[in-house]
Amino acid sequence: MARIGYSDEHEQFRRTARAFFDREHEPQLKKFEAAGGIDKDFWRRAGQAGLLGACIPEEYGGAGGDFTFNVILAEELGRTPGSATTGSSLMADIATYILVLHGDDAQKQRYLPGILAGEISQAMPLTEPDAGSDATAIKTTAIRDGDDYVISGEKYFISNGAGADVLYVVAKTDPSQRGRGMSVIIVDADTPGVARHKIPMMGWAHGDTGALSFDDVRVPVSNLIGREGMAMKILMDTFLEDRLQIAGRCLGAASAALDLTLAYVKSRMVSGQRVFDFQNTQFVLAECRTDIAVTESFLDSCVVKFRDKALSFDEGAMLKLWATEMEGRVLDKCVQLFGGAGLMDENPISRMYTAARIQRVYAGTSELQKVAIAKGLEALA
Amino acid sequence: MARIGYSDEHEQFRRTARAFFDREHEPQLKKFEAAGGIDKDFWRRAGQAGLLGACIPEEYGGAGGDFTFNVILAEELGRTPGSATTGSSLMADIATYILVLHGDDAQKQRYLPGILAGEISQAMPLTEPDAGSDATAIKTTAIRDGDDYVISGEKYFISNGAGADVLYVVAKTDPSQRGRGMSVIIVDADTPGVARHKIPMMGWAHGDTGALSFDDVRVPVSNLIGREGMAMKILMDTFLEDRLQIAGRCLGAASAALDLTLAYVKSRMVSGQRVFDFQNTQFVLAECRTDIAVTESFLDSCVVKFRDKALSFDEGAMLKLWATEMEGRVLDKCVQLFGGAGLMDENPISRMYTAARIQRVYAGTSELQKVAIAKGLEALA
Amino acid sequence: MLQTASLPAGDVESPYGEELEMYRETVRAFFRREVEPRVREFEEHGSDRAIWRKAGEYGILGATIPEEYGGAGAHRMAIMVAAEELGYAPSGATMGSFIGTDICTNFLVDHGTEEQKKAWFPGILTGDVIQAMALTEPESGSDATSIRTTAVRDGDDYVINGSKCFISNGSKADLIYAIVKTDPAAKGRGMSVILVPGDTPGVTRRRMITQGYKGGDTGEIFFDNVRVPVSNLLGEENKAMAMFIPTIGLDRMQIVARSVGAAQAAFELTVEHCRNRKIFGQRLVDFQNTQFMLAQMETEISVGRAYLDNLIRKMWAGTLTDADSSMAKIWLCELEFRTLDSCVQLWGGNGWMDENPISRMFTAARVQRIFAGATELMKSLLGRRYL
Amino acid sequence: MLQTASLPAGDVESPYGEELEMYRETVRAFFRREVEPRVREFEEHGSDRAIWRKAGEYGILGATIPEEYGGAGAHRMAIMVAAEELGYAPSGATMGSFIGTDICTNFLVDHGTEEQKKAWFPGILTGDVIQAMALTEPESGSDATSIRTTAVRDGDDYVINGSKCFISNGSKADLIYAIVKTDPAAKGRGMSVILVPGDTPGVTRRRMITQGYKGGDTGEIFFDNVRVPVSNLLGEENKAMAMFIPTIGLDRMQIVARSVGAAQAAFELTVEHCRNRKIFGQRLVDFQNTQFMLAQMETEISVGRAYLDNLIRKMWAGTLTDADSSMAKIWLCELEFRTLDSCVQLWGGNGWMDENPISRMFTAARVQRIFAGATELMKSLLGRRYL
Repeated sequence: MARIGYSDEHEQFRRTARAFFDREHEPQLKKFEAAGGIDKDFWRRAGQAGLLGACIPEEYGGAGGDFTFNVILAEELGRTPGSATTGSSLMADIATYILVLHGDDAQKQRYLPGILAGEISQAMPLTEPDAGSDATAIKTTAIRDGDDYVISGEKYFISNGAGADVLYVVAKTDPSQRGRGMSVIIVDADTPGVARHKIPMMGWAHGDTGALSFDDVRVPVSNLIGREGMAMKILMDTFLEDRLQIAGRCLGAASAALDLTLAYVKSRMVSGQRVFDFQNTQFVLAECRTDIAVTESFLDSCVVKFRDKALSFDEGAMLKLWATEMEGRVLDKCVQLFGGAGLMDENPISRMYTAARIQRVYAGTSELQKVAIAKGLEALA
Repeated sequence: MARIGYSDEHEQFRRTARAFFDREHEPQLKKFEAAGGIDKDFWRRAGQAGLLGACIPEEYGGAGGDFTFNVILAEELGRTPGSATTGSSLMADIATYILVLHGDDAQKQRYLPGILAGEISQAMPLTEPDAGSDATAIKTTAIRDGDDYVISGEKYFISNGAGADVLYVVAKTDPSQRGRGMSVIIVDADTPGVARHKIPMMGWAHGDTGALSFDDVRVPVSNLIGREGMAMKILMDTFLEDRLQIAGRCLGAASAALDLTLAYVKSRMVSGQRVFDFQNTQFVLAECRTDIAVTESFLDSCVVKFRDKALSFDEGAMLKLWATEMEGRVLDKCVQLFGGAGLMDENPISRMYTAARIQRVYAGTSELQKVAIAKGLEALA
Repeated sequence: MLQTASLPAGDVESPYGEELEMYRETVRAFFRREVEPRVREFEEHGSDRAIWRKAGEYGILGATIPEEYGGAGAHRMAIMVAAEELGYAPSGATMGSFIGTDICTNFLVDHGTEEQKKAWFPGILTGDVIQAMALTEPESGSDATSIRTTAVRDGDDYVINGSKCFISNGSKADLIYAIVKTDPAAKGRGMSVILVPGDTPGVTRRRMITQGYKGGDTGEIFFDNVRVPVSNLLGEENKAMAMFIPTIGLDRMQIVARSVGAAQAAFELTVEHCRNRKIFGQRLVDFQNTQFMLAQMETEISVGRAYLDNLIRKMWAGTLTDADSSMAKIWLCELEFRTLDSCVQLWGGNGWMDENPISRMFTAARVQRIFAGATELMKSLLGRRYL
Repeated sequence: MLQTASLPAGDVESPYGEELEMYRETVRAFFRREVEPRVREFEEHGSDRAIWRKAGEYGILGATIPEEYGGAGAHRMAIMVAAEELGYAPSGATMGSFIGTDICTNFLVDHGTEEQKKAWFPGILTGDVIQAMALTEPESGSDATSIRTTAVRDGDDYVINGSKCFISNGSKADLIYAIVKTDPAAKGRGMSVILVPGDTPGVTRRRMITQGYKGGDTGEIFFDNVRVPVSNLLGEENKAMAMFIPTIGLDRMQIVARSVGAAQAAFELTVEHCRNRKIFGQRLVDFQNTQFMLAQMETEISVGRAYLDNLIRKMWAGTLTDADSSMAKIWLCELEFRTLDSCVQLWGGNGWMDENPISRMFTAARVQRIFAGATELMKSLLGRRYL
């Protein structure tokens, strides 16, 4: 069914992205698994295909596209069953955005070409073991010492954290304050004092969710993004983008799951008929399809509103809440229709199911989205 | 939040409709209750306000608008708490559509001016006690006798059935056949042999859902709409319109319920705080608001697609399924937040809740919508 | 009929015992023979005194009144049995709380003076005296101690002022158990129960129209300088809360019992319907979706029945905790609701016609999740224990 | 610890009786002392033989083997207790079906020849002999009679060909109970059980990687002209189905018991977490939403516990019906799933880290609604009764 809000250029990008994942990701999954995740080569190919840095301005060699391209990339990544194994990977353009919006020219010149080419991958260490949804409770500090910052602390649960080349570390430059004392500082991952490893997770068996420690890591003050104390503002500027991207992945994953399940139930025979022929199967799949169609409309209308700068924070929260819960519902039903086969990890649906659980938790739990939505309700007449 | 897909003209019509219901419906509710339902005068005023016959061509005195106007009218009717008491009322433009699309010039000249003015109200007796969702199982017959049809049978569960001036009776002109033997015949309600009464229902205490009997009712063959055997085609031509209209009402009712509930929980004190201040209240309302926002997007995108003739039957079925279930979820949560007060019939929320239950049942149960959606899934690769 | 976890359960011993099962048979017969045939009439005009007297004739009122006063001296669990049957009778959806007034009777049994008992028991037994417990007020809700109705001592009288709402049998009651503040400064420790005959000057009432319970009686009661002798005080002055607290569990449990009865009845009616109703040339029960919905309902009802039986055993053993009755209130009332919602769906359009018991049972079901402690209140009470 | 409907329930008599409660203590101690400390190791490399032998030392294997053969001669309900504890132990989510092999043992107890018993019982008791019931095949599923593996008589041997999948302990088993067609023309009436030592030539296996159960063993087994003496036939030829049918209920019920154990453990861990975790300056348990989620879980678990206890009593009484075990399978496995989902949500990001037991328990929970008869199959079986 035709979608509303996408230009021909967008649709062309979608085809490119889908072809890329079909060619460079799915057939390589065994290789990625053996290597414990996607490799540099994959990033480079993504760069060559023009998938990275959609938002980078033309003056820095980018396409200068609108954020819709990143939502499309997210949806197509989600639609790739293998991404349930390899994790967030290409979804690093939130970091690129920060650089584009708030970096100075020197910083941009230094990193953007590599980002575009897939030579430089990024991560944004914000979350800490004791500061999840409440970002202002972080304890990592960056203390000014001459022309350097000296950074110390622990980061946890960081997408691409163990493999990224560049880290946008969120730290307290003024530990006496909460949100207003936080800054974003670029740290090259090979700086002395940075240690990191992957964390074993329920899903994304070969994804990269990292734990990092910073032990007196010294970087020049020129690595500060924007001004001191500006971290919360910088983060808020990507708030809606992040939610749009997550919703895109949820929608892609749910759609892919439905496709896989449809194919399975139409081929699998039980008691002399196709599993598809049972009324319960049809009703359950009809529910899934409806849930997906509704979510697609909601995402697309949010994309349009975002382009028109008319998307509110409330709506972003509703989108995150809705799309992640939808993915959970759909994946659960799909696994059930696969029966025993759906629980074997050889079967993509099994990994997609397990990977889906995090969506309702990270980037603000469902509960936090509700808190945000309720703030909007308080304001209503 | 701004909606996508409505022109200024549409939004103007929405304001007109809302003002009309605020003025002519809500304040009159006690009067309608005393009279057992809305009266002729209400219809006339609706006609004067320009709400009726939005789709009637200009050559017959109408505005020749697209169906979007009727969806707006439906949504605003749903948003009127009192409509939970008085029922479907103005939602008769499906019948008008049939006349416009399939009636001959004489029939149009005869009825359209009265419809526009609110002098003539319409009903479409299709359903029978033993033929609900399966329309082709009807038993009412219309047997040709010279230049007349002689109609006999029972109709049940007919919106506006007890009060309408004109009935579009669906009957078998060829009882030996199922769907292909069915025709639509206009019967003026005062024709001898027509008997009818209202049925007491769970909701719509003063609505008009009628039981009709036709005992050798004789009408001229010129009252046939279209050709003999064409009923199913005629009905299918309004299939999507009907679903859009119902979804509009569901959305309107859920939105109104949320507004009423918000106002209540912000004023009601429990244990020294507003009910709104409890986290559970806020989370439940956040869920409601999200459910409504998602459904609004879905309806609006279906409206746009319908205008572009790109809305499929599957999508129509998904819309009906989704919107009616959404209304049920939201109303249930709202009543719960009202507590005991929400169960007193003096409180609109109580009546809105009770009235909502039918939406998942009539015009094709949720189960039948799933059957339709599953047919689409069968066709997918 | 289908062999299901019926009431009483077929293959598991009744937790009520033989005597109360006999009481159940009587209550069931009363509803089947006397209430059901008149249900349309009650829907339209409300219940009348004749049906109360008929209940008296069947001997089902005031079951807990001791034998020395002419009662059956039944165990308090009788109210649970009556509640299950009130739920199980399709006409119960029309009648509202109706006969479940033994929460009142028990007050009189436990705290009444000899004089009070002699004055009221005979009428309660015959159905001539309808009772109502008047506690809730517009501005009090879950917090009973915030009521504002006062009774001020004036010579040998109390003078009562205030208003009550959502009172079961409130517009008809002949005997009102008015819960009042006799010491307004003392909050919970200043509350008393005073017996107010319904015809006392200054008492006015209004029947409230509720969702469901069209033949029931939920009323508002207004006390405007109502004067009653101090001998109408029930129990001790300022001790109302101490009298109340032990009854809360039983009150919740009878609501819960009603839910289980109603879910069972709705399920049985719906299985029958699905066997008879034809659509697209098949019986409704032949569709897999129908079978799955019925299986889901039967499963939940069986779980609910086992759970309730377990709680009843705890009640006999005196080990039922507040947490138990809170959890029961949450889960079994939600069970009834889910079941009724599914039943209406399977009945289709007919399930929306009030001529059909399923329609009325659905509408009546909604209040169960709200009164006698809404789900949210129950969760709040449970929640404190996790802190 | 919170006073909840714990295992065994505090204020209600255990439906298992004292002896089996002692067995429970032993199983619990085994998991706590021996399995839990090694759980990361099992996650990574699978379980090993040492842990089986340790289980043998604790005396928890082959509990139903009669005393004359060195066993404890425990009642069959022992498997229910073991299953509850397998669920209740957080490490159970890693270990998969593991020690729940007495469905096999019971086959040998009931149908084995003296020679077979003497050959295998000692090893079962010590943990040296791991057993596997090899029934399911890629193309059979819920319909056991459609299996294709055959055993053809050739002189004094059977020659077995075919393949099995989704077999618990399949890749390790020393003793395989191969369910085969000895008379392929006769469908269900041509099936037999043949004991196949795991090291017989022609037997190959493959461990399947499952969602959850990372240290568990779910395997495929291939029989390629596997030759065993006819004396390895268990019970009578072609009577496999008659041997099976009486065990189906118990097999389902042990899955169900595991669900209740797991839900209880997850709830307890989560209450603890909510008390310790701080967010926005408050404890997580201080938020109303948290309390309401916990209250919902506790309510459902209490309902589930009462329901399970009721079914256990029916098992003792021999009155448990097929419908009962189907309904239990539906409801209690769904209960576990809902509970685990809510728990992960309250654990937040930590609940997604496999270092955390809640994460592993969530992943392990999903299969419960599928194996030993998926919810849909249970509903189909129940559904036939409404026709």
